[in-house]
Amino acid sequence: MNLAKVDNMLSLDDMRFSAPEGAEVEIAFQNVTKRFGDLVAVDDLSLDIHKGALVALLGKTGCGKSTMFNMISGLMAPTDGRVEVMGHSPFREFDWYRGKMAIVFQSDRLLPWRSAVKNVELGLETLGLSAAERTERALYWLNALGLKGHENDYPHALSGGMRQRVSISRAFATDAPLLLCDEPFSALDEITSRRLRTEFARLVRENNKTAVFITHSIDEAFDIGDRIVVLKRPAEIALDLRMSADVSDVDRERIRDTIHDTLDA
Amino acid sequence: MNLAKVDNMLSLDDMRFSAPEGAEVEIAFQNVTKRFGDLVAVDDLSLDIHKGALVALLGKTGCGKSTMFNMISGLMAPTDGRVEVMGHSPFREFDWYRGKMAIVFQSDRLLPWRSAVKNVELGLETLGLSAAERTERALYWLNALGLKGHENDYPHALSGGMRQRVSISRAFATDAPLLLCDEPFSALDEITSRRLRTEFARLVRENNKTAVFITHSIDEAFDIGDRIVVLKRPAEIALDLRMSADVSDVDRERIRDTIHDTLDA
Amino acid sequence: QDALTDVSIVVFGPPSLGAFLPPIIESQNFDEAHGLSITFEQRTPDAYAAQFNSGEFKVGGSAALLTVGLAEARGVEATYLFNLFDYWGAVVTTRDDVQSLGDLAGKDLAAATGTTNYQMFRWLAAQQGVDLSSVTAVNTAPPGLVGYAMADRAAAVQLWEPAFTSLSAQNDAIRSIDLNIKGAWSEFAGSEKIPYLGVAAHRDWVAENPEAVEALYAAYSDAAKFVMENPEEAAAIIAGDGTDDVRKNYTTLIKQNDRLGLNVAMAADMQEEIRSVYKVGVELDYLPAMPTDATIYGASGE
Amino acid sequence: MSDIASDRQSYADSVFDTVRWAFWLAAPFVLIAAAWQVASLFFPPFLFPSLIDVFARVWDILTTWSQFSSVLATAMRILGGLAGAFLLGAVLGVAITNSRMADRLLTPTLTFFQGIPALSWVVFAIIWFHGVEFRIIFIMVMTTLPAFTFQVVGALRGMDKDLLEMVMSFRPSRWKFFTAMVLPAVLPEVITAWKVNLGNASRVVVVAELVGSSGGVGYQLLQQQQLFDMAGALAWTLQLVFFVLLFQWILSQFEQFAFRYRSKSERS
Amino acid sequence: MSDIASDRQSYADSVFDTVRWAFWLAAPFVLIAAAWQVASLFFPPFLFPSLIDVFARVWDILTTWSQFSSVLATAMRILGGLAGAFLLGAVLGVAITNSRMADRLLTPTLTFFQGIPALSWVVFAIIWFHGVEFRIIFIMVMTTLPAFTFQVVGALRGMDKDLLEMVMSFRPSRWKFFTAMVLPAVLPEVITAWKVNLGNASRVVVVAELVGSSGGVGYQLLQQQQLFDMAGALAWTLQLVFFVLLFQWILSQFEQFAFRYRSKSERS
Ligand SMILES: Nc1ncnc2c1ncn2[C@@H]1O[C@H](COP(=O)(O)OP(=O)(O)OP(=O)(O)O)[C@@H](O)[C@H]1O
Ligand SMILES: Nc1ncnc2c1ncn2[C@@H]1O[C@H](COP(=O)(O)OP(=O)(O)OP(=O)(O)O)[C@@H](O)[C@H]1O
Ligand SMILES: [Mg+2]
Ligand SMILES: [Mg+2]
Repeated sequence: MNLAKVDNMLSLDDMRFSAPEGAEVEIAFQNVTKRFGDLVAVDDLSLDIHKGALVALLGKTGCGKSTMFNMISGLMAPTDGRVEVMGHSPFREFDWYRGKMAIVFQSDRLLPWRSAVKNVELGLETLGLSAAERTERALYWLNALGLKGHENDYPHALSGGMRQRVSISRAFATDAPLLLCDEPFSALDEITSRRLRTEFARLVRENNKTAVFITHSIDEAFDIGDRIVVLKRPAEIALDLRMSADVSDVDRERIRDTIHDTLDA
Repeated sequence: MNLAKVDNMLSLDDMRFSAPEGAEVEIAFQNVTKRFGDLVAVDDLSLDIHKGALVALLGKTGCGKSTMFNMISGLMAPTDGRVEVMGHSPFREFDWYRGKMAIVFQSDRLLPWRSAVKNVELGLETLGLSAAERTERALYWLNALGLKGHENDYPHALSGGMRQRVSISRAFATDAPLLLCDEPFSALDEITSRRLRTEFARLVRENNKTAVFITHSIDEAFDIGDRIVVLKRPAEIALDLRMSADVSDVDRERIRDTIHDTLDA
Repeated sequence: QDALTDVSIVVFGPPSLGAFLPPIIESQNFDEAHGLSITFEQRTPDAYAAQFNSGEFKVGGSAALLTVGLAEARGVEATYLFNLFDYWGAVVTTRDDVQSLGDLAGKDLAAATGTTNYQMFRWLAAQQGVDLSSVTAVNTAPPGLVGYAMADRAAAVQLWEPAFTSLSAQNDAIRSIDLNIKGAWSEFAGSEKIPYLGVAAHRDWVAENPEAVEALYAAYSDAAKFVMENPEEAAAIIAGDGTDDVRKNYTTLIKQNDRLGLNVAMAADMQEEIRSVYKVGVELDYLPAMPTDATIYGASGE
Repeated sequence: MSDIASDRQSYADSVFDTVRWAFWLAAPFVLIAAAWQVASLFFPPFLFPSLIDVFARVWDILTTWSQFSSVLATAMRILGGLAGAFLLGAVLGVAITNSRMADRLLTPTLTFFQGIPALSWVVFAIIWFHGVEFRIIFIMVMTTLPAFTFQVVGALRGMDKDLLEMVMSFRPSRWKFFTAMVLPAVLPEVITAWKVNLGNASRVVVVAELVGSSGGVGYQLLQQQQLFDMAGALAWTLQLVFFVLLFQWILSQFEQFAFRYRSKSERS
Repeated sequence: MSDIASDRQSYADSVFDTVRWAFWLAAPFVLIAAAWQVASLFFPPFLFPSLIDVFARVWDILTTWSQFSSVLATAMRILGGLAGAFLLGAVLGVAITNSRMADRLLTPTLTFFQGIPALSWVVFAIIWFHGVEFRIIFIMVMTTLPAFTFQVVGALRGMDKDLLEMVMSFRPSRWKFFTAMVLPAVLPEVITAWKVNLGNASRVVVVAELVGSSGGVGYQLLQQQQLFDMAGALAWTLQLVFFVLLFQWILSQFEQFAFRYRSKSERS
């Protein structure tokens, strides 16, 4: 087991994540299993995510990350076990979460019949804002994501990266306390992606939001995550590490190798 | 101009791409402009790509990379100038290219009504292969891309990365001499992505194919490209570098910084 | 033996009166007896009109006299060969406050207002001094008429045979209002006979087949005689696949010839009556002009 | 100089554009009329009356209020019936897609209704209801309801599940969900449904008016046919045709506006 | 022991399932029949004949070959007309979406046709053609053609352009493009079109059969109605209903098979 190997390394052991004192649990997986027919996508997973955390979720393709998101967001029910978010059941108390969570989906999922700005306004329309306020906020976010001049374009006229940024704007504009982002920066060039991920981290920390983001880039996870959860297939926790600015470069390299080995297993 | 800055650096100047002796031109852009209404997506672009080359296309999001692919593949006509592929016009002589090029699109574009294996067979169906041969080749590629066990799944039951791999299989299975790949490995974890990109490079080189791939990862471009074209917005060439295994690590770092600066401009 | 002359005749489908004699002729072979081989083609009124007027069928066995006159005005050169049935129509009601036509003023009357039967009724009403403009005529296709009467959805319903017989057989409450048909007609035309429905043919066909007209007439006369002499048997033949009720109704109807009005006679023998009917048509503005004598087969002229 | 020339040029262009537009607008109808005239050479005039006669009758209808009101009455019946059937069909369609029980009860029932000919509905309407207009609307609704419902069900079942879940994730109210997601997603098929049902309704109204109206195109049409007045029958038929053309034109204008978001492929 | 018990259990389960299935299958029809019986309490028997009478007549029709052949003839006419209209409509629909000129000529022409009532087509069919069956098919095709065409056009215009270009990029032959892309993409709307047009066709056939067939459900129905034989009229109406139910059932089975690829959202 990789975990055993990790245990033998001193610095890694130190870095193993443990819940901070008195931290409030925002998302709780309790022995969650999700099956699609015969296929087990998530297997007896238990995981707590605390309020104010910025958690990076790493894992091999097809290991069940998006499925976890679907359960957190209440779009899917677990086959077994319990998922609790903010002390409620996302699937059963679906409407309770209005305005409380926002999701950046893996594919952009823009409504083809709405222009960029109208797509961003979608989330705001459920929050009872005035039309003027909605447009203002939508334009602010589009602008912040570098889409000035494309506000009134329909999705089919936008490039892949532009579409992804519209979908990020759509989620961020709602100002929800819980953010779920499924590879939000994957279709962006390195410059844009780095800029946005830094802003994302700042946004989350300054507003004391909770955020979980799925990524395939270990760098990205290091850059902004304060906790890194690495999943095996089917979704089960392989590594669960705390990250902070004081981790030395050498340690980072070692961790990187460990993550690599874990994923490669 | 960044290009001027590059000129001042000796090793970079050496690395500027120049056409190999007697190389056959596979793709030629001659003063190509593409407008969408008022928006100029590609601006007076001239670029030759030689037979057997493995070219990485880098550029900021929305700079016109996918638009270039659309013109190479004959799905769009240039507004001005000429695009020639293998000496023919892809837009006007559309059918001439049957079996001669294969495309991995930026989004997976799987047919929802076909299972994974049937999606891969799509390209083969235009080539007049027998049903048995088609299935065999499709299964071979799905297997090579790690999708064993999911051959008969419909796209909606596949994860994002699995869908992307099906779409890669679909293109590769046709064994076309020209490959166009628009961020083919973006939705894959690092391990899988690295493994596939190496195999991709081997496939192209061993079979003397020509390949152009768009990527947002400078590492990926370094790893497998033997030529790196960096684009400004609107698509115009900012850097055009030859790459090879003999480039030292120090040089690589310097190039990386240059590319960064160019993109950041 | 002489070869039989082929004639194809378009007729209304059952249960209309035009469908009465054809099955008798077929089953009793009255056509072959007179050197003819007749094929009857059944059509609904719309299809009948289109197919006869367009000349697809040269002979029509459900020709309302007024429509032959009207067709001439539209450019169809046809002629009324002989009569089969005299006019009969009825206004029925179940309401106590409707005892005469005059009581209908301010009420509604369901009718198939496009038919010649309704046109004749309009004239009869006028003879009684009833002003139909004070009556709301609700136009309804024939199948709807019985529905109106059965479900009591109109103050009165104007209809004719054989719908009347089957209606009265199913609903006891139905009463018929006196129209004084015979009286009014005698006064106007000096005869009790109101030629109404018969056999018509295109004139070019008649000119080529004069002897076939005689044979046709003979066949129809035989059929009429057979019907009057064997009501039960005839009813069974006419009803075909129909239920027992239908057969019973037909028997009743045949035995009551004042309602059925079976009266086979050559057009030439009732010229005056025919012209009287035409006159009524013109009076009612149904006919744009008085039809010529060419529409009356064998007319001698006045 | 050159400015004036280009002005002239653009003026000539716009005149030319207008002429071309008018040409294409008129072309199909000119073709139909021409076909009619050719046919009239081979058939007697009482079958193919001259178009001049027909248009004289059309003019007559359009300018005589008592006749034109028949046209309006029929148009209102068609629209009323369609609107009723559409609203009811939308509700039933939503019920069928959302509830398995509704599906199992309503779908066979509607299919049952679908098989009943208009003439049978006419008889039922006479027996069951009073009031001419109500009967007509009833017949119109019963005959177009299954079509609308099935179209709505088809459209709802074909909605993109990914987009649907995305919208759901914002926890919209039912109304918001409907206007933001369902309506735009099913709109293309709903417009097609209107286009298709418009034709059927204009066909059924002719039969429905037989239940006893003393006005309306169907009534007039039957009357003219029974009088063998081909020119009149055609003139009344054309009234229905005009109405359908007008309404389809409105629908297609709406379509152009509503579907402007659709991308066009440069190929084909 | 426990094995046997569980066997029994599963046997009981499957019996229970079958019963439930049958219950749901029968439920809507039982409801309609019940509604009829309730109505018959309020209306005289000649308006609402007892269902026993009606079923006796139905039995009679189904077991008498001369009558049952009428049913078959009508069914064949409906299917023939639909198939003809569908094939022609598909061709016209493709032409309209691919050629601007076809669009401008055909769309108004079809709309024109849409406004012409079935009764007028009957007259035209009689004037223009000989041959009873050909006329009937002509009327059926003319009345359902615009609907099919508009549905096909709507479906073609709604095709996903990204998928379309992806398939195009492989340079398929026209036939391959059609079977791999166009057909599956438009299939949902085409099936809806069949469902909708089935009802309309079964309605039009009743009118079309008046051009002069002496068999067929329409002919029989009219006859029963004119005799005011309510039980008979209902029994013949039910023949059409049975046919429509049967064909819709086949369509829905096909639908289940063809659309098995569709994902279901766990929400709603
Ligand atoms: N709706 C579904 N029906 C059936 N199987 C599904 C469904 N959704 C996901 N799966 C399966 O569950 C597994 C996990 O899928 P999931 O989308 O959660 O992966 P992922 O970790 O997000 O992968 P990626 O990084 O490639 O997006 C996969 O094997 C996939 O085939
Ligand atoms: N069909 C279209 N209609 C109008 N504008 C378009 C269309 N396609 C692309 N564009 C515009 O052209 C520009 C270039 O788009 P393109 O998709 O080529 O970018 P890209 O380089 O592929 O970007 P990315 O890395 O984000 O995918 C963008 O500004 C986009 O808005
Ligand atoms: Mg995923
Ligand atoms: Mg792109």
